[in-house]
Amino acid sequence: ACSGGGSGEATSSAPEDPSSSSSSSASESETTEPAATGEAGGLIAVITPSNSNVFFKAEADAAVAAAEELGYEAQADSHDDDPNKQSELIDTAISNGAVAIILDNAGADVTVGAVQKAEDAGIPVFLIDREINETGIAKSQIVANNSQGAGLVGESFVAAMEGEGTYIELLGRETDTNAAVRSDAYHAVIDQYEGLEMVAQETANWDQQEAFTKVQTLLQANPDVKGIIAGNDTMALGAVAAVDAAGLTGQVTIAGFDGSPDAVQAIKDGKMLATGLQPAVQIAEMAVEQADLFIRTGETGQPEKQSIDCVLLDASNVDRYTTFALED
Amino acid sequence: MSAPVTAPVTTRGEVVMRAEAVTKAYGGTHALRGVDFELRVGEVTALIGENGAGKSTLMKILAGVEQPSTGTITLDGEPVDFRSPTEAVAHGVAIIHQELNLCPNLSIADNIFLAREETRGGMVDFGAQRRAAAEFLARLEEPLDPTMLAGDLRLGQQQLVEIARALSEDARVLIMDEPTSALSHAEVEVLFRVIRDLTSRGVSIVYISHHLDECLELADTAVVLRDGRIVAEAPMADVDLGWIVTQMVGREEGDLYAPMAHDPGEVLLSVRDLVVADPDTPGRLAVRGVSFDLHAGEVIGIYGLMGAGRTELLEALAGRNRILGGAVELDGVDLARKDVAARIEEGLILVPEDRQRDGLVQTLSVGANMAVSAVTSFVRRGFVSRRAESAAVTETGAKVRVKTASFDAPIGSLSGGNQQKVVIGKALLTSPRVLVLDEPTRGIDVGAKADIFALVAAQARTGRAVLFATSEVGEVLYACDRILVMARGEIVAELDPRTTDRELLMATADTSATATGPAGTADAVEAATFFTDHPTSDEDPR
Amino acid sequence: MTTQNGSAPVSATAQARRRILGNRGVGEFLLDQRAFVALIVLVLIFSLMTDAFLTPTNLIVMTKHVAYNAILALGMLLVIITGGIDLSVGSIVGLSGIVAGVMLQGWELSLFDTTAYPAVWVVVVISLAVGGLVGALNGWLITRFNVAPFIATLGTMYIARGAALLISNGSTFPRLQGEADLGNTGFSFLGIARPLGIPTAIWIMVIFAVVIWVLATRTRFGRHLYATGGNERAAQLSGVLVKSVKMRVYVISGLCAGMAGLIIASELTSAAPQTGQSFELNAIAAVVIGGASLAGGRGTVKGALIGAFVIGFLSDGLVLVGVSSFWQTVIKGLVIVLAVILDQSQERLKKARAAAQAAQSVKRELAKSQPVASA
Amino acid sequence: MTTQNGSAPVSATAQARRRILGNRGVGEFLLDQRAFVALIVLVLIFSLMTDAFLTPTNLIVMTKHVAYNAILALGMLLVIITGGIDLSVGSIVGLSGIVAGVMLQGWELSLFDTTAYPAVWVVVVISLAVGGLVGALNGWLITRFNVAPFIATLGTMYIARGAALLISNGSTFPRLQGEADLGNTGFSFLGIARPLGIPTAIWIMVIFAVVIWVLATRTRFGRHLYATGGNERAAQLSGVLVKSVKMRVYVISGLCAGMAGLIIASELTSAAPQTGQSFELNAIAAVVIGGASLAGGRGTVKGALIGAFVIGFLSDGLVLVGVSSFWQTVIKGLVIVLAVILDQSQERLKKARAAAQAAQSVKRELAKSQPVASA
Ligand SMILES: Nc1ncnc2c1ncn2[C@@H]1O[C@H](COP(=O)(O)OP(=O)(O)OP(=O)(O)O)[C@@H](O)[C@H]1O
Ligand SMILES: Nc1ncnc2c1ncn2[C@@H]1O[C@H](COP(=O)(O)OP(=O)(O)OP(=O)(O)O)[C@@H](O)[C@H]1O
Ligand SMILES: O[C@@H]1[C@H](O)[C@H](O)CO[C@H]1O
Ligand SMILES: [Mg+2]
Ligand SMILES: [Mg+2]
Repeated sequence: ACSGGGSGEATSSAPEDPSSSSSSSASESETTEPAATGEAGGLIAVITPSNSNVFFKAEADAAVAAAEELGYEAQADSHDDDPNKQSELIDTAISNGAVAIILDNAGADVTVGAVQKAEDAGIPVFLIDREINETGIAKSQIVANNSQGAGLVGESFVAAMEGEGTYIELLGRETDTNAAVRSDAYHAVIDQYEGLEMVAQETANWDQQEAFTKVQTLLQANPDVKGIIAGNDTMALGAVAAVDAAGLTGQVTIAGFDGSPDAVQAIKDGKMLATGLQPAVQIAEMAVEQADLFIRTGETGQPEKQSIDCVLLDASNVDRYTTFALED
Repeated sequence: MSAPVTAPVTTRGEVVMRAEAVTKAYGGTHALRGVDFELRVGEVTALIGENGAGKSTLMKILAGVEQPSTGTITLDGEPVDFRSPTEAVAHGVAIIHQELNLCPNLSIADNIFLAREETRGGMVDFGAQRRAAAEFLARLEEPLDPTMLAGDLRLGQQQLVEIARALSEDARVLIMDEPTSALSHAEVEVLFRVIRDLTSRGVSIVYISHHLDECLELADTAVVLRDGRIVAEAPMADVDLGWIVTQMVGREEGDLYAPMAHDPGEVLLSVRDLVVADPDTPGRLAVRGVSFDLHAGEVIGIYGLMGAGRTELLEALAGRNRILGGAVELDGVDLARKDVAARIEEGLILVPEDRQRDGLVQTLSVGANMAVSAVTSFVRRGFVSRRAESAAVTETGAKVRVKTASFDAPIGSLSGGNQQKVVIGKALLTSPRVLVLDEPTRGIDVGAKADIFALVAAQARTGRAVLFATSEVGEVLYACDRILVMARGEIVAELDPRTTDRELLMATADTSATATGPAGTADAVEAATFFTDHPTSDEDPR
Repeated sequence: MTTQNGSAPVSATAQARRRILGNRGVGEFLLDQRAFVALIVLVLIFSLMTDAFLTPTNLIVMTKHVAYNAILALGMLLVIITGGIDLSVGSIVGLSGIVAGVMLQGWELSLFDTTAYPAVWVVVVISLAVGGLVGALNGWLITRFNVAPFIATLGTMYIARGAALLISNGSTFPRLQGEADLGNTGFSFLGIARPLGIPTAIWIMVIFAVVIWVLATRTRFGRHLYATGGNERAAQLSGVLVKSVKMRVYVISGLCAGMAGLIIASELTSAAPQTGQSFELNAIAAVVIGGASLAGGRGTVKGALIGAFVIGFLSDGLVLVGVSSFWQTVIKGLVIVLAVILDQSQERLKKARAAAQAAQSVKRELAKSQPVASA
Repeated sequence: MTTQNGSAPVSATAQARRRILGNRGVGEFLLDQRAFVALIVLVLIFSLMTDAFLTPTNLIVMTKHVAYNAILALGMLLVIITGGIDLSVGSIVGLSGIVAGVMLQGWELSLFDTTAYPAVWVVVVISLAVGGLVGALNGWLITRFNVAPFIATLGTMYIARGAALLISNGSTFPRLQGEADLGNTGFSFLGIARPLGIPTAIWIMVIFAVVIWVLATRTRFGRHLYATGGNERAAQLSGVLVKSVKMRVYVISGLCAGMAGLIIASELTSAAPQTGQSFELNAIAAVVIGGASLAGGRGTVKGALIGAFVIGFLSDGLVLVGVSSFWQTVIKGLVIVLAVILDQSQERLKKARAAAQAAQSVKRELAKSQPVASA
């Protein structure tokens, strides 16, 4: 159905028949200097970490929709945070003659080689959500400003805690740089207050059920805990359930990150304080737009690293929320 | 064929291997209690004893499979301490185990040379192994293709492969623990010739068999083991069957055999034109149009040579083999479409030929094994009544005379023969109307055989019917009302035991079978089972 | 004669000792109850390390965490006793939660152009049925086509997970508490309620344990179960309906997994399609730590429960004590390995004791026979 | 007599047919080669669906993807032939990559207060050795303590994964291409180079396959391997050093996994501790699709390779064709199940044919006896 059609001219300096670009490109190390302009059309591969997490799902859906809107074919796959699978999916995208790859990657370091491989094959890569530790390979790296957003969440958290009390921090998957960035930003704010004491820091691997179990256990050791700050919303929701189960609803301040619909609902229900809204939909759409621009003009017109500020979502503005975006 | 390495010693009759004051205890069970046992160069020593007497245990110790609790083993006068069978083989001591030990997924040749592969340039020399294996098989007059998988062979053929392996080990001391339990007369004869050939070259042999006639025919010395002690030892020339039985059992042989009751009634099981495929050989029919009636109170013996199709027939009756054609009715009920469980329910149960594979659940206790077919009858208000179960098990266990420390003991702790009794007990516990037995006395000692046939007779007397397959002439002649002779999947003759003698019987089975396999030698020294030594027959079996 | 002091009154402690130990040595007793001992050791260590461990509320919380795995382990136990294995339980957990989720959120019946809001009991029954159905599929593949259980359930593991993803389209179903208007409240009962102060999950675990214990030890099915696992051919010839036994154990395992999925969804008041990933490994580990043999024919309800407690208390304890998550992984592996090594050491010890006993009795017999000979 | 047309010249196609099929029917031939047939069917379907599938470069890319799994499957094959299973291979993949990574990044020897930069061959040898070591640990647990392979390797799966996480502290080691100054370049050879136009990974797969094929079919070790899996007790009584056989297969499996880990790390020029998660399932599936029996004693190198190709081509093909990832999961499960069902159907077909043949011969015989009777 989706043979490697599309126009490869935009991305490859060699003037070759578009349909054969897939077979020859893999072995040739082409420069990625934009040369000619091309037309919209062809396959855009959208690769995200998981197909069963609302955040990534929203991201992927938005990218696919935007790509189809602009006249491309689009296909979403997930690498399950497995760098090897990610590398294979990129190989396959190359074989498939994709004209661009939109990638939410499986690790800041392990992804470098894979992105390089795609670029070498003449396929521009546009990173979303997570950065890699290398510049000059991907065409753009559009991420939410995790540091800024987490700073906002941290401030909101501190304010709700009134600057004192004990709290628990739930960390994301240790192999994901966003986990560390957010944690650092939280602490940059929270650690200024001596009255706030972190009694436990546990990783819950971005997972709701794991967060639930761990918080339930940690609440046993720290029954008087006043707050829980989580690296993302799935974990925050696990914490909400655990706090509910302990009958502490309303007594524990819970904050998360992502701005997922379920978290928004929890904020509405008064079970969660706040979350940092990552404009996932916007980021995905931007990536596709820039890909389209690049394919047609050879330029994205943007610097490689772009960071989109997050918005703090709390009771004051949740009503304006639409999936991973805020209406003006 | 490589000639057996004849011992560095010695003259015929000199002691080559000796066990001194050997004891072996498994927990509280004493399998051996201070045994002194000698083996002489170029002689066959028959080791005789009831089930559980300790024969296999003693042999496993000689062959390095087990280590004695106390006592010493000497070889050529030197004390040896084998920690493994490999060490024993390296010293020239080989064993053929009572239970089969082949790898079903390997070829005959691979099995024969397992762990002693012939290599060339680091690689296995399959050609050489194949040729050598073919020679060993030829020596046993069983011209099988050495590339056949062991798992595709029938029991007797597997036993021959085991024998071939033992031969290939070039042993000076060869232990045979019931090597003939699955062999036909003809094959036994061949084996005897091979054994005589071996002894003439100075190989010493221990021969264990519950076919006492074989021992009488073959052995130079008889050693009788009872309850872990040697109770008698004598040159074979000086003793007869009666003596052996008396020594073995510790009582006079007179009460060993209870006469059958012959009082057939209505037809219970009716078999018509039964056709059954051979499950192992595609395209071959194992049973081709068998018909007979089994009456209430009747005992039918099915006699035949190996491969005659008896096992397939019985398994088809029991529901294990698919019936291709014909009809089976039990008391008017069509069994053909019922599964094993339903047939047991209807009152037909099989005691299978291979107890390890088909008879026993190795992870269960003795009692649980006996109870498994009859659990339904112990169910009270939906739950299994342990009281009812253990009462029934105890009663039946005593009936079949299982020798066990307790009914909670693991089944693996029983001797081979006692395990067989458990399988029979399991069938009896279902109170079958038709009891089907396939080689029920395989590995069973003389006393127990009598017990079992007494049980069979008792079953028949209560209006039940018994159908059993056997390769032993004596059993069919004395334990049944009618004899069906099977060959090549057909019933070739129906004989009346009262008007038949062993020559006629064997000839009937043999001549009909000549087309399919190597014929039994007509002048075979006939099998003398314990029945020949029935008080009414005074002839000296030698 | 010097050792004869039988007339001296046996001390009370000695008596108690005998009552508990029977005629086993202390070492053997400990090994016999090794899984239990492992549990006690864990509890001791963690109680020493943190006060929060040995409190009634924490014990209840931990037991609740044990509950899902224990319920899975009970189903897995039956499967393992038959010599099988069920890798699909983790996926069934996810699937049953999603099925419950889709119905509680409003089941769009496009055919009738309506959205149905089934009552909670209907939801529970249907979700369990879905679990049982996947189990039946396993059983069918295994009995009808004679497929190795490992591979059949590996296949259904992917199929059930894919089905959960397809149904949910990759998203979660939140707010499963239901709405009074729609008449579908009450789902929280399974995961959140605490009848008599004990979470429902624990009650369910207890009920499942009792039922499966009765099944395994007191019924005809139980006998057939153990026989099937010990020697399938022999069991079949003994009249055991081997295929039906197997079919039933996979269905039961599927039902158990379905129940675990419902409890988790209820607890989180939301259902996610990826829930339950790699739960099968914990369930298998629990059963094996509890002394079952993967070769079939052996295993007890008590053992599987204790195994589940060992695994559950271990992971909660490590979190409480604050061990790093990397070490948690390592320690979990070590405990699994140690537990089964203990299992085997028990066999060794038994053998050693038997040998010692044998030597003893041989000596005794020799001593006995001497005087007889001289008499 | 009417059927006697033997004198008519047999057509060439018929001859060719006979040469290929022997005296089997077409159906039976297809089933005999079912894994291969499954592969061909996959290739056909995908080629029809997308032009991008059957291109030389894509075939090379896909074969390279197959290579890691094939290498794991080769080690797993030996383990499975002995009747064991190795769940730790996925973790070993991660661990060996991390070990290579830590060394290529500069190995801090705190004792000497220096950072060592071992040459690439040293790195490769040490990383493989670590894989072999975990394998040896598996072998030791299994042979020394008689622990079920499933559970022993489940334990080491956690231990090895934890070790990888501890060594790397959860982060990745990037830029493994090395630096000329430090004398540690060349690591890219394993994953990126293409001697004679073919990626090194494929060469390694071929070499491993040939070596393991020779081992399994031509050496004493090979015979002992199959004997151990076929009947362990018999093998042991025959003098096969069963424990040493088992020890060796786990070490080989560990080495294979170590090699796969190195290839992946080289290809990504960085090592991540979570690499290899659930690879074991793919390896096991490949071996079983290739006709091996998890009960032991049966399995071939050719089969395992074809199995790896089926799985690899399937997942790449589904992505190429653009099947949604949810359906990919479902289809993978279906293919696993179908492949093993086919395996069993083969047995059935054989039996059915045999029965039909037998019924034929009965009829013939009966027909024969009739005229005789009337004569
Ligand atoms: N592994 C074991 N554990 C416990 N008891 C055993 C074990 N092996 C044998 N025994 C016991 O030792 C005794 C002798 O058994 P053995 O197998 O040597 O008898 P046997 O003379 O060969 O009998 P059979 O003629 O039935 O083969 C029996 O009472 C048996 O129950
Ligand atoms: N001529 C033959 N050539 C090869 N195999 C044969 C032949 N005759 C019979 N067989 C084998 O013998 C088996 C059928 O015999 P079966 O085992 O039923 O005989 P039996 O009379 O019960 O003898 P036993 O049980 O003592 O071996 C089949 O498995 C078949 O493969
Ligand atoms: O930014 C994303 C989201 O926060 C997600 O929930 C987990 O992975 C992170 O990388
Ligand atoms: Mg014996
Ligand atoms: Mg037979």
